[in-house]
Amino acid sequence: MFILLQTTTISLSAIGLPVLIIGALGLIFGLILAVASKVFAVEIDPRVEEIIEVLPGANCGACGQAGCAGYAEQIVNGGEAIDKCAPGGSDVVAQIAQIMGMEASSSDRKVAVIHCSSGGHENTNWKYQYEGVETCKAAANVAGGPNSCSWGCMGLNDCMRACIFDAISIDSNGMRLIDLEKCTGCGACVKACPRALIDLVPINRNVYIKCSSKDKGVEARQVCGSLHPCIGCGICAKKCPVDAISIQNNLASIDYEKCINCGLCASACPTKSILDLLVGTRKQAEINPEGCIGCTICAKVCPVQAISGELKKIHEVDKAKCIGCELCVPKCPKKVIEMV
Amino acid sequence: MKFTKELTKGFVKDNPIFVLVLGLCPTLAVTTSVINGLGMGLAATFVLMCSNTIVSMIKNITPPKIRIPIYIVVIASFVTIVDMVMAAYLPALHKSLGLFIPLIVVNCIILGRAEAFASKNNVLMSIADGIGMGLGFTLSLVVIATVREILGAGTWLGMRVTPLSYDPMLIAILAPGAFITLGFLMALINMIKEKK
Amino acid sequence: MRLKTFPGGIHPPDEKHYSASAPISNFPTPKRVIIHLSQHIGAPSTPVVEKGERVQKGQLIAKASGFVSLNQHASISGMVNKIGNFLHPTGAMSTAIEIISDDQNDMIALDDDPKYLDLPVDVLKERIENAGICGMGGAGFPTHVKLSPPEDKPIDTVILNGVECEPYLTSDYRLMLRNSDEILSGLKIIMKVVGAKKGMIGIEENKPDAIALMQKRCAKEKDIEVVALKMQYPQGAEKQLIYAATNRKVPAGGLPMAIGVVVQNVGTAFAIYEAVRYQKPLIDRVISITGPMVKTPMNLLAPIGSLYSDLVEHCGGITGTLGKAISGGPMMGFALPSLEAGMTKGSSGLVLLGEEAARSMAEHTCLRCARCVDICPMNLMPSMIANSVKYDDLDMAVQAGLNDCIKCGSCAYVCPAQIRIVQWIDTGKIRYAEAQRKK
Amino acid sequence: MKYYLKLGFILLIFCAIASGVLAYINTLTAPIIAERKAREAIETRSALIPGAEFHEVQASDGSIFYEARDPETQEIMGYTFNASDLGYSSTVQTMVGVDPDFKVIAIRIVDQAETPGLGANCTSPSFTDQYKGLAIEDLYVNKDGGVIVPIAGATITSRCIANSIRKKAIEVRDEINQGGGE
Amino acid sequence: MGYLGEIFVMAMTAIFIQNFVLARFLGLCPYLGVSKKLDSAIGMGMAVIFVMTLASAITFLINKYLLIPYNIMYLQTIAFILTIASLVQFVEMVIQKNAPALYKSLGVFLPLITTNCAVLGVAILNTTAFRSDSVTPYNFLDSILNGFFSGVGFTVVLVAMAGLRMRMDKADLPKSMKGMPIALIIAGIMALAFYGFMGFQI
Amino acid sequence: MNSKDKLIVSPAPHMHDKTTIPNIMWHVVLALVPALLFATYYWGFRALLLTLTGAVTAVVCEAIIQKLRKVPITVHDGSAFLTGLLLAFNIHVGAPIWLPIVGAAFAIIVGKQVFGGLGNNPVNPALLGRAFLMASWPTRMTSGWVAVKGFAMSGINNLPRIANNLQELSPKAYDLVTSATPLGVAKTLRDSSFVADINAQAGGIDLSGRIFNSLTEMETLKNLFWGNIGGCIGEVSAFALLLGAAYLLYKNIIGWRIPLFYIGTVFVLSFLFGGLPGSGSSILLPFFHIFSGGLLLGAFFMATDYTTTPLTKKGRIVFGIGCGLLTIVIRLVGGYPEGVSYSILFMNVMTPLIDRLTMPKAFGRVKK
Repeated sequence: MFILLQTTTISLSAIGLPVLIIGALGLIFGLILAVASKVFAVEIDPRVEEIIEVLPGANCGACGQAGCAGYAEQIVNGGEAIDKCAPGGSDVVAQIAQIMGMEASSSDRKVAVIHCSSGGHENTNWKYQYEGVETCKAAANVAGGPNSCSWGCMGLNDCMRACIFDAISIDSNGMRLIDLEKCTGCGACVKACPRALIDLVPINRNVYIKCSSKDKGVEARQVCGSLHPCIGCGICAKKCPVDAISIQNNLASIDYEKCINCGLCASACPTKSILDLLVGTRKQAEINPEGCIGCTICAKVCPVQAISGELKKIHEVDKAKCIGCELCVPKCPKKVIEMV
Repeated sequence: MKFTKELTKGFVKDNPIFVLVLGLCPTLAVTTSVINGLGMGLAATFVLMCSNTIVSMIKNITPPKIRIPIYIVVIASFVTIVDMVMAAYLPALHKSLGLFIPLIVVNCIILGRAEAFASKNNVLMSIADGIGMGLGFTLSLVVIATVREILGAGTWLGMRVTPLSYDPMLIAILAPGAFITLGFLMALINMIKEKK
Repeated sequence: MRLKTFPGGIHPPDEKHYSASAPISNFPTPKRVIIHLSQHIGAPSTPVVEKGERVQKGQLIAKASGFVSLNQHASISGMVNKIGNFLHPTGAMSTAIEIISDDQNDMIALDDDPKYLDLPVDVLKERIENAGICGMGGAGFPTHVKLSPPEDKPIDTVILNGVECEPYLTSDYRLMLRNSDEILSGLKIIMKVVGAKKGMIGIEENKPDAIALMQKRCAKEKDIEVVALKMQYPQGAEKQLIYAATNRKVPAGGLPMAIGVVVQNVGTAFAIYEAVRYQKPLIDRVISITGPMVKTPMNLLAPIGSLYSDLVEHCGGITGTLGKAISGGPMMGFALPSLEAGMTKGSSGLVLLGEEAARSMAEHTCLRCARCVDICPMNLMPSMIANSVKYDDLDMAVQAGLNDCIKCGSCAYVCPAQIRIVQWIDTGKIRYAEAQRKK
Repeated sequence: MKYYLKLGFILLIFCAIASGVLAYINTLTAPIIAERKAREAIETRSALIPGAEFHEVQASDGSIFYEARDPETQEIMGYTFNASDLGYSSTVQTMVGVDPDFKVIAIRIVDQAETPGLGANCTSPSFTDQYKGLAIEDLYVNKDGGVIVPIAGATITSRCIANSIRKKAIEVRDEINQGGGE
Repeated sequence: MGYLGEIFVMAMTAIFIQNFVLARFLGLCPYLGVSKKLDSAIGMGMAVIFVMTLASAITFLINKYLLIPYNIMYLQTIAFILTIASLVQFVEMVIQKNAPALYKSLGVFLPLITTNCAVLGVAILNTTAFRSDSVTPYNFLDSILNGFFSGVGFTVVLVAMAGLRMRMDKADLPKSMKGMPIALIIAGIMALAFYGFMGFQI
Repeated sequence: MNSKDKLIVSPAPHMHDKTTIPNIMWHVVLALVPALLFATYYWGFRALLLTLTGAVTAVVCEAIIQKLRKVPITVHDGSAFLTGLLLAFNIHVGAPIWLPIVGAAFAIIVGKQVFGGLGNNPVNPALLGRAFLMASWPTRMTSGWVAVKGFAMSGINNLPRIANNLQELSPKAYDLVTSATPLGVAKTLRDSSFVADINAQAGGIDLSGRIFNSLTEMETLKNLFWGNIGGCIGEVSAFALLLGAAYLLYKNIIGWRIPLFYIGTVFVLSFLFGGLPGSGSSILLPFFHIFSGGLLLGAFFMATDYTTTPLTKKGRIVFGIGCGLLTIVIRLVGGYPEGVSYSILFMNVMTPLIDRLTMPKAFGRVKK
């Protein structure tokens, strides 16, 4: 380039003219656009405008929409996913999420839970040999569904097909299993299940009823293939220290507003129809003798009588009995109970 | 550290063709031979780097209403420079790339990067981004061109690499072959991703 | 002369030879009957008896719970044993009244009214309504509703459906041979009730003796014509029958009354005759117990609520391994999980198939051979509906005719890819209804 | 209004700077390009009729061809001209050298964008060399009764080249025979 | 061959023989991006026809009365793209304000077209194109027609593509083929099918 | 998962027609056997070899891909065999043996399996394979044709009818008649410079007109009908193809709409425009166009491919007319002598749109 500089003389007219012409073009178009944007202004949703600002503006069409403005419009009014912008990358997604207020805090995260322990496996009782479209929705419509329990899982995997995150799998017993890591709580499986066996539960609640049968106890036992039906006996409701369980139509249900994950119900259930994910991983209570004043409050709240000790004497936890429900911890006036 | 990250992301993670699927027109049109792909890629890299630099420099003085026209003008200038320089010094390549040199202007990658990256980052990062993305683009072009040239002409960079008995599969360097080759390459990448 | 018919349709083997030659015989009073509260389209009937109560044959045990509903009567005398869930001939569980016979077989008093045709229209209608009659071809639309067209839709033609296009079934055929006069009288009653000038009896060509007999009976009737129809499934579907007989098209989503036509099954006509002349409630019907697995296929006049298992027993039981029991015809009937189901007013037959015949092949991807499009009697695109439902594109399914399907099963019958088109369409209809509800 | 003027002026400034820079670069590259083009044309002509001196002749229809003269004797060694026609997918341009009897000395494909691997093979010597020594009447592909063997699988390209050269050669010959071109 | 014949040749060439998408590789981004739904494909196609016609007209004038007289052909790219971008933006604003219904079906696609290389491509090609006699350069009307027919060619393949892709939505594709790979392969197959029009001698 | 002692329950209908996919496919293969026998009779063992190579390659490729995809292997259904067979039928007998192998592999992999297999492919895989071969190895596909023993490629056998001493009169015309397929001859005769040339060679007599006329004479047509001409393996005998087609129509495996409207359109258009420019038309002209080239093979066996043709009745009529129109346009003004495969491919691509535009109105629905 520099060599060239020396060898060529610069002609003013060769440069001045193009500068003039293209500059004039620029001025004209600049003015037209500026004026037009005022004259032909149309009101749009401020969020749409914000997103347009965030989007790259390359109008490449990779999102499948008609340009960036079209995509912004679709995000706000058409329910389009926010991660379709290829040139923008993850930064843009995050910014759009902010504008749309779609950031959900992790503590509120919900995951799907299947309320059936059957799952169409070999042991399930069948009413007939089903031959037909292999989807639950279709099978449920043929003679009331192929499994003898009219509440339970038919095992034709509508939920798995509905899950775009591959979060549902089948375990060795033929049960449908939800991978809580992968589950985003989108609710697609909830909609897909024709028997309404799936619902969304806060991720930090780990005790679930694994049955949806509203049959009476005897019938439920007869028809259930997994032999873990809820028979509506009510033992769990009685055991629950926080009254989170209620029995309606021969079926227990847990109120997750109240549930404290103690797992008492699961261990008490005669048909093992309550699943406790924390079993074996719970910490146990320990009373620090230093601060214990022997008020007996902890012993009173303990649902399994694992704490013993006389009034005004130091109390002790029987490790063999403690189930780690943590009920005693908040009750201790001296805050000397710890979970270890 | 960040500089290297911006520089290398275009190779695999944010590869403009295989991952972002941008700028397909030149990708398919010029990859009939490796040399064309290389030339196109480098031309685009130059434009990308320069426009990113300038856009990043002027980011504070561009009024939002005419942002896009200004960026287009900047990009178009560099494209024209490439066009002229290439015509002067690389006439053969200039001829075979033909129409697609001026069309670099409308390559989504370039305006996209200017908007999405350069207008929000400092000059150094923007240069890194431009070079990285450009080289990623070039790399992809060379990969596609390699497949097409070997299959369709039996050569690589003009050198014969197949036995003489190989009757070149012409379709690979024709239009349908361009689409199908890229389709299969993308499917291959998807497959590798799934395996992971 | 070319026989009348409709566009589209299929030609499955008619398989009527099993029971076609068996005259109607009476089924002896069974030990127990199960009388379902929904034997019809509309609201289930409300029981008016209680557990442990004794009922007479013909006594009202459940009454209609609205206009579009039906009265149910005891079909045997005995004790109400249970009101609970029993297997319905559609295969699902449903509420029913179980009556255990006390072998008395006493019936409520009937009186003969030979001048029934001179009765005023509302008396006729009332008698029909009291008798609890619904369409006996299968769909089970309450007859009194069908015979009460709105004033602005005058009816000029009544068609009796003696087509019986479903393979295997012969109950209507045998009934026509046995009770042709009564059926004719039934037709006249219907014509009077709706004020129609013209009556027609549609019969498929594979029942030449029924056609001949009916023609003989109608020889003197100026207003009544026997129409011989081409053997083609689904000739007996209401819309197709109307088109074949009168060349009129029922508008989509509309009822035959919109074009001035009422269609009734021949069995219904017979029941109407009995109800009007003797005020006899509908407590029995003719049913074909047929198919390759039945030892002696028969056409039985059986009390409503008789268990399929008892009926099969009466026919000599099952030969070989039973694969599939179909309540109704094989094209539109329901396969049953067990034979312990009580027949309803719409049960025209029970077809028992062997294992071989019952098995079906696995579904393959649609080949787009367009056989289903070619034969669809409703001029829809069945494969497209099925595929759209499969991939959740309800809009497309509706465009391709989801809501116009009559579920005759012709498409699934011809599909070389064994696609269960009808089931997909059914699923689609359910989903569509769900989606509409959400809106 | 002021705001709009400001926008307009900003765009104006950008455009002006851009075009200024481009114009400058153009002043640098344009001569190189022009020179190269001219050199290439001369080279091609010289390659077709080696050792000749070329004089530009303007035909009566405004097109240009060149007379090749012996630098010593000023004897006419032949003529060169450009022929072009629509091929399969592009306009194929050929430069042709003929002797005074209008027998082809050599041809060179100057510009084409035919199908790679097929029509594009027209640049290969195995095709172009066939033209050497052919008289105008022979300038047909063999399917049309000439002697030129078309490129395998690209009859249309081959035919277009042969036909364009023949037509142009006849034009030039007529021009010269009529004593046109001064 | 009269001018009508010339127009016919131009139409056949632009639509079938040298189709913008399948033979010239122009406008691939919207071709692959906006062909997921039939309705948007049709809207996009109409918008492209409109803009290509308009752009052909304006750029022809700019080329003839500005660039050539002042011998600044090298500024073609910058002048054309500036013109096209401004033009499209202007038209979009006008339609959005004055014809909201039209905007919904057609206008929303306009911004996408600014960076559609087919538009700039046709503008540049028009300046170097010849009529079928291979000597007469395109005049004003030729350019407009060529822009129009090129747009039609784009629309034809775009809409056909949308139809095929809608079928592919309801097919059991191998997982790795879903999305872009299958779209590209369909595009390749379409290009192959269009080979039947190659070498037309009209 | 179902216990075997329970009754079978499935949704209605409980009866099924006996036609299955394998059934259909093998019937089509059977219907192609006469054509294969004719080809073997005319060209010998090599025709059989090429055909079977194509078919077997297709089957093997399908099996391998299905194995890799871990889906059930369905090669027994005959669809892959049929694809391979049809592909080989579109290759001439002088082609190298690897041509049908590569073509069949491409047809099965790109034409069919990437879309998920039978029923999902957008275009006819055999035709796609052929188009691929044409684009990849045009010279192999278009040169080295073999004539039927003792017959001219063009089917014009009584040369003196044209001119007693054709070989001396115009060697070029002689070459043309003896070495080009009938459609090739017809195409070349549309080239005005060629026509002027041979007519000049022959001293001003209308040689081109004579050659063209002899194409549509009864004797040539007879040769076309029985297959005494050059051509691709499967195109050889109109008679054999009609035999197969009649069988398929009788068996109700193919519909009548597409073939009828395809051939009908070709008939009408070739009658109107098929003659040489400036000369009149003849009723034999349509027969020439119908019996020559791949039209019958295409119309009955490829344009009727279920998967790639419209579902609707009206759509199939549109499809047939479109194919016919394009075929004639390509034959008369296109770049190839034969246009059957490209026209069917093109219409395949348009099929979803045709389906969309010709959706039937349901029985009893009134037109809006």
